Amino acid sequence: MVAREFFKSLGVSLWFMVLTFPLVAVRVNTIENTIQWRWANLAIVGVGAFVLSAVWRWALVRRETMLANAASGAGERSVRVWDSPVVTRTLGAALLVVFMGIPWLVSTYQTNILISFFLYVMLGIGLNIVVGVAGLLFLGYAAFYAIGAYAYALLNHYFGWGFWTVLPMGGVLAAVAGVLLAFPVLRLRGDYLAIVTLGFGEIVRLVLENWSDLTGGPSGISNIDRPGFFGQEMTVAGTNIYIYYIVFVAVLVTFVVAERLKDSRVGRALQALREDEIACEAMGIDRVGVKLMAFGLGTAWAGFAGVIFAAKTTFINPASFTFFESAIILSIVVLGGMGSNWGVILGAAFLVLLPEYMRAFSEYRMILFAAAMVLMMVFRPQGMIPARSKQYRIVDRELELSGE
Amino acid sequence: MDVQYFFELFLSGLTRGSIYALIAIGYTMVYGIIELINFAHGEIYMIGAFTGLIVAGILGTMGFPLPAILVLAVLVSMIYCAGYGYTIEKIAYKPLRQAGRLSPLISAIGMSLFLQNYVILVQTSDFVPFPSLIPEFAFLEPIAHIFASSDFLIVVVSAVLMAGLTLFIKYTKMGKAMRATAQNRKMAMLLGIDADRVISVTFIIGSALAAVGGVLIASHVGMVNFAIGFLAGIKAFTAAVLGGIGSLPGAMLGGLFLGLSESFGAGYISSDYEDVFAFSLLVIFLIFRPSGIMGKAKVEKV
Amino acid sequence: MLELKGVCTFYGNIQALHDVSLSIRKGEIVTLIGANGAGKTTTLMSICGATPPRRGEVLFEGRPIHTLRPDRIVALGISQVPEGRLIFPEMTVMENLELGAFLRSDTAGIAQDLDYVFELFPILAERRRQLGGTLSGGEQQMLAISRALMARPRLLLLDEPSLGLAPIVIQQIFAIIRKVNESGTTVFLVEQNAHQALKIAHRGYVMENGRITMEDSAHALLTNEEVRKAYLGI
Amino acid sequence: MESVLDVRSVSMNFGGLRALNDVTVVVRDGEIVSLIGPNGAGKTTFFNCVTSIYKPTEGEVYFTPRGSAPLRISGMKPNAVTALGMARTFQNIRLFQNMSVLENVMVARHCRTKAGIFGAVFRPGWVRREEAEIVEKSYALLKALGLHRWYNELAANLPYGQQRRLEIARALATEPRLLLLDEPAAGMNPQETAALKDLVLQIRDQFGLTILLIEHDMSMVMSISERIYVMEYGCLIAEGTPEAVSHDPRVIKAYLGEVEHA
Amino acid sequence: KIGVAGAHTGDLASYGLPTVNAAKIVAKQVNDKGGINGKQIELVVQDDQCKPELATNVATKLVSDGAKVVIGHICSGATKAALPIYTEAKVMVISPSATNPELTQSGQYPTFFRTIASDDAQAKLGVDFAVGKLGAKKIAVLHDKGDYGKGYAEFAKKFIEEGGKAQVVLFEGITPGAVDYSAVVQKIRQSGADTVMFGGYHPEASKLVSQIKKKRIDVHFISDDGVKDDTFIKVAGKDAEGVYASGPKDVSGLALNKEAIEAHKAMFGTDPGAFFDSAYAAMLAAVNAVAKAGSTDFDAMAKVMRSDLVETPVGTIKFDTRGDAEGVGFSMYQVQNGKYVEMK
Ligand SMILES: Nc1ncnc2c1ncn2[C@@H]1O[C@H](COP(=O)(O)OP(=O)(O)OP(=O)(O)O)[C@@H](O)[C@H]1O
Ligand SMILES: Nc1ncnc2c1ncn2[C@@H]1O[C@H](COP(=O)(O)OP(=O)(O)OP(=O)(O)O)[C@@H](O)[C@H]1O
Ligand SMILES: [Mg+2]
Ligand SMILES: [Mg+2]
Repeated sequence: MVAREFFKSLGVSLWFMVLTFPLVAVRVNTIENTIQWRWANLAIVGVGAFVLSAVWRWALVRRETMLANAASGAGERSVRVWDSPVVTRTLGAALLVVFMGIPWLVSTYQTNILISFFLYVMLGIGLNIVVGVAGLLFLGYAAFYAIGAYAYALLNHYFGWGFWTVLPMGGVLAAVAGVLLAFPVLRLRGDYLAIVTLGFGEIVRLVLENWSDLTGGPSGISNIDRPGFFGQEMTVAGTNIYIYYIVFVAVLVTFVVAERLKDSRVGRALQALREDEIACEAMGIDRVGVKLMAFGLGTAWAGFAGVIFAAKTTFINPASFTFFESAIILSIVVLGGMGSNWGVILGAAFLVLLPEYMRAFSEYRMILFAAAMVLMMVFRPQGMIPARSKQYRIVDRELELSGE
Repeated sequence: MDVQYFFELFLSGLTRGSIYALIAIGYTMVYGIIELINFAHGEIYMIGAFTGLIVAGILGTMGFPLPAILVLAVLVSMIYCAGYGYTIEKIAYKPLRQAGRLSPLISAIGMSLFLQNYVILVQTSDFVPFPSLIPEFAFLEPIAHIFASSDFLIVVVSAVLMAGLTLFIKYTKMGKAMRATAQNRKMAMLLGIDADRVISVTFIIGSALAAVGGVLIASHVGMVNFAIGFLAGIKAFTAAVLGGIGSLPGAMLGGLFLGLSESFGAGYISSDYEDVFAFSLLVIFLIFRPSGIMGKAKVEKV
Repeated sequence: MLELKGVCTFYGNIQALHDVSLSIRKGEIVTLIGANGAGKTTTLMSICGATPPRRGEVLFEGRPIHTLRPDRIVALGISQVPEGRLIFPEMTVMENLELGAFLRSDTAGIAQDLDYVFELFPILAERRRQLGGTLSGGEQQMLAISRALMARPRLLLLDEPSLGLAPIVIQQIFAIIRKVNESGTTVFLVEQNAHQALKIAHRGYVMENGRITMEDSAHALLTNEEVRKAYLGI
Repeated sequence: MESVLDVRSVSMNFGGLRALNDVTVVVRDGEIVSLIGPNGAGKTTFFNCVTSIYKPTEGEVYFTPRGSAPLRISGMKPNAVTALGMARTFQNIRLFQNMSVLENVMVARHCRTKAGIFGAVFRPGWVRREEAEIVEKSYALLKALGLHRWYNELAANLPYGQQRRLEIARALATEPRLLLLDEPAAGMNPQETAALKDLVLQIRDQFGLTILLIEHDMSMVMSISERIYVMEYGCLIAEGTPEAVSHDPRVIKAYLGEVEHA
Repeated sequence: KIGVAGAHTGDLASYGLPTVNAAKIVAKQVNDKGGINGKQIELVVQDDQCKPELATNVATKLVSDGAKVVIGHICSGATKAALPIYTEAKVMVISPSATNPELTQSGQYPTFFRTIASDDAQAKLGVDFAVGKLGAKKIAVLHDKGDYGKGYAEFAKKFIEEGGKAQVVLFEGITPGAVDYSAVVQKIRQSGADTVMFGGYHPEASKLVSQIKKKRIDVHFISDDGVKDDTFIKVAGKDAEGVYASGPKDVSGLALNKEAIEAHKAMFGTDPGAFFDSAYAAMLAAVNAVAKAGSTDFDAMAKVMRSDLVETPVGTIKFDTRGDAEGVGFSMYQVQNGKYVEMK
């Protein structure tokens, strides 16, 4: 048994050494026509692949048994701590207290990272409404983030409008854009929808980049006003903390709204749409209306987040709204567990905080991050906290009496 | 209208379109079989270019003649890319066969990021000059200023490969197994087709074609970089969707269509909005024909 | 020839088969009847490995096959006409048939079998260039049976071959099944059309909610009061 | 008696295939009418045309909502038709698999309730009352169909027969006047079928329904229906009482078969 | 305390790291001599990856860490994002590489200085050279749609039009990373241009140049500092011959410059990279300002910066009221036999 595993790993290790040989062991300089051989690297790959393949197979086997266990019903209950409102409430309260206090305890730099984290939580929750709840695959979400950010930047730049004026407008604008996009794509399904939204995202970014007269093109817009606080002047660190609270409250609002929405008439219609469009219509739900609503509800948050983002960095350019950004937001949703807002928080922590704190690995940072993304999906395809349908409590005397 | 200018634009669109088509085929094949948008495909193309570079470098110092280097570089990089494609499928997609639609998609995005950073780590993040491996064809001399030998080679090689692939898919046993698996995986299994193997072969072929594209294009433009896969990948993917994702002839048509329209868009309007054309075209096209040029609309039986 | 011992099969965490045991002897036609959703299809899929049983054993000619992959199982000589026919819609009739013989490489034998199925179903010979998806339901069913025969199976699994067919075509199909059996192929027939099935079968099993509830000779089942009431609608 | 459903010369083409050919059907208030015919005759397609999931190629469909004059519904959106008071079940079960049993029924209350986005977010009193009422009514329906002990389970985890019942519960939650059932007894054993028959009769009386039924189980069809329509290849080939239909030679030839009902 | 900010990881790290090295060298030299006004220099190095959103993080971090002078940032975009924070905190910022004209010309950032000339100077040089020396009549102006390249192109266009001696026959952006540029190249031919001016970096420039050569179009190719990079010559190979690019004046003859490079070699064992000279200069200017002002009070330092001539590896410089260095400028270079040669 052990011997077989050993040879398997050996095989894998050899395979990887052969596979990665040219790129890892050789570096050529075509100008001077010199070749640099780096055998040591190959050895690293060999040893690494050997160890990893053993771990990999062990983990896969474990995953299978876990799935089987879950399937046969064992351990179902115990893992489900998230179902208990007591747990989520205490946890929520604890988090609330911690996050309220944090900016006074840590450096401005840390606060800044948390602000980014919160922005991604907002984006994640917003996208979750479209992707996780309503089941519409959406690859151009960053476009709406950009719309919010540019709305504030432009209105501020040209008309001097303040943060608080534009904040609601940013959300509304993004939602309107979302609905407008939704109209033509109503007929598209699944992956075609994904592509069109991807295309839309790129179009928005490219227009921002090329329409220099209005948007400043690639140089972006600088000197955007920070949010005002009753006309009070504030230090940079002060504003930072102030923005921290703004975005924190925004996240709370987003979270509460999204949670409430999920358990409402509208939310159920969205979920039904995800499950089966035809049955959904037959049950009296207006498919078109609900789809438009899903787009609008989902994109509005990106608009809000965009306004806050612009106010925080005071400088924006199109490079912040690439496809990669959309992909990361989508990953937050899927990694966290589709449809689950607690999942989004964990997903954002994973995808935003992890790379920040992985700076110590410097050049290995991104590759580890990418590997982690793949591994997460392979070993936990359903996400960290998969969504669960709401559990209702109904007091039914007869049922209790019948001995169930 | 200036006919020559039109013709020039047409030819440059043709080159570009052939490139897109070559890469798009990999997307479309994989999609056809496992309904996965393989975001890592563009990176395979990039790795193909790098492998070609290394092979060319080694052979160059050994004094091989140019055409031999070109052929060997293409072949070796095809083999290696096939290996990468195969391995990626085994690691990142196969364990997710049973999972929903989105998990493999995220895994693919992760893989794409991984491969980019892998190349940065083991090679470089800089632009690297790629030796010009494509010989000058004497017979093209009169029109070399509008259609150089590298253009010619790209168009011809793409056409030959695509024709070959079409025949392969249509007439060989493996080709039929691939089509069968694409149309109905369960039934294919019931006929004794090893679906896992067919999927592997699909990745291998798609990746090998991307490698050809990688080496030829790197030689055409004279440089490689870890990031070249991304944009090429997105464009090829757009081409695949335009053509009707899952359809091989669709991918080719989509590629050419995209290449030509970008070329004419840039030539007659402005290259500032080149990509905007490409994507707007995609959006508008799909709105009116929701399943692409060759794709068939699926009516759901209730 | 084929034996199932205590097979339990799950879809996710739903158990579709509970301790199913049955056996098929060489040269027989055995039928499995049962209501919609009873688990008949699941039984067939468990035999050929598409939904491998979580517990229990499947033995083919004494050899355990429940751990094998479907393509290995098919290679042993078990082929199937699946529920819903599953014709490859964008391939011609010829290509569909050729795929039936996917695992074989004896060109001569394949040609011979091709002639054989064209003889059984002359209509298919006429339509060999037509795309599978454009055939009528009856033709598709014939194609599915032919495709399965092209593998030259020793055991043929049929899942509701009469589904969706006009009565006249049904008669034809059952005649062919008998013919195939007479030429030496063992047949395991899953049917809702219990009456017809029991008429041509040697033995039969009745399945309810994933459990085998009855087993007897076909004739006995046909006259069994309970079966008559429940499955023959009399 | 008032006609509830009036289908006039409806035809439906799929590409070259004529799945429905000039079908005229009338269903009157309080009736249970069955539609039978061989596989692929076009029965399900007929349902789809009536519920506006497909738009008929030719012909018109009229429906009479409670307390109103007949309305032309062909061309309307399916959800509007449902809102007028027509509900259906599906032959291939189409439950919302990843939602709980209770939620499946709650979804169907959609067209009878009003809370919008603002209601969802701010939850004013009337919305909370509405939610409570949705839960209560949905639970009552589950109870009526004997599904209440699974109310928090995922719909996908229900056994096959219960899923069919859930489809019915879900359809009832839309408060229909006319209920269309597509092979509700499929997958049920004879006892279950008998129970289902009683259930259908009971809900008809309890909710004052008119019922149009597609079913292959003749024991059910013959004993429950007041009238039967028979289809073959998209055409109506017979219409009448169970008695008459079961002796119609065309029907025997096309559908019932000689042997079983000889 | 002196902050050092710029891209130290990511794909632009090669532009940012030399600055860190320069700062370290100068800091060591000064500290070895006993520091400034008796105080030791302490470097605070922060990475912004050239991303605006990170640059603001870095700036807040530096300000809160008490840096009074910042050497950086490297990229114009990041600099722009960070400057408001420094302005408010009255921190002096000296960038060795941010060339965006707006940074000094808009007057919005009084605390900003730089030891490199701004883009418009380059564009002006390019246009004068094209029109004056090469006698260009029809100029195609291209850019890579990036901040830097587009800025250069727009200034070039402006100067050409103001000059009135030549006309802009084509003004277009190309997409970085696109598989091929032949459509644009055909367009150049179609426009009948005799000169191409390109704003952007060397990867696109080499693609363009080689495609222009391949399509046998005979034009002069003039570009900017982003192209005046040896990698360009390596990548474009033969096709690079004859290409003009502007870059900082050749200062390799200056004694101080040699000294700085020697110091780098001694400390790090390699040749210094991009912007090393100007970073070194920035650091010297900063040290001088602090020393002469006798404090880190911004106004005092600024006064010194604007009045005092400092010997640096890029020449003897002082700063004008807007923050641009006087005495720093560009020259035109041409690729000849695989090397950039300064055109006198
Ligand atoms: N893919 C699946 N996922 C979950 N449950 C399934 C799946 N396929 C079948 N089932 C369930 O397993 C049970 C047995 O189904 P099976 O298809 O074997 O029945 P059957 O006897 O073949 O019915 P039919 O007469 O409709 O063909 C049913 O309850 C069905 O709902
Ligand atoms: N969306 C569609 N596209 C093309 N053909 C269709 C479509 N829906 C149904 N058909 C065809 O229309 C015909 C009638 O189908 P329908 O489902 O109405 O039959 P049915 O009477 O309900 O049969 P069953 O008893 O098997 O349910 C069939 O030939 C079917 O293939
Ligand atoms: Mg079945
Ligand atoms: Mg039907």
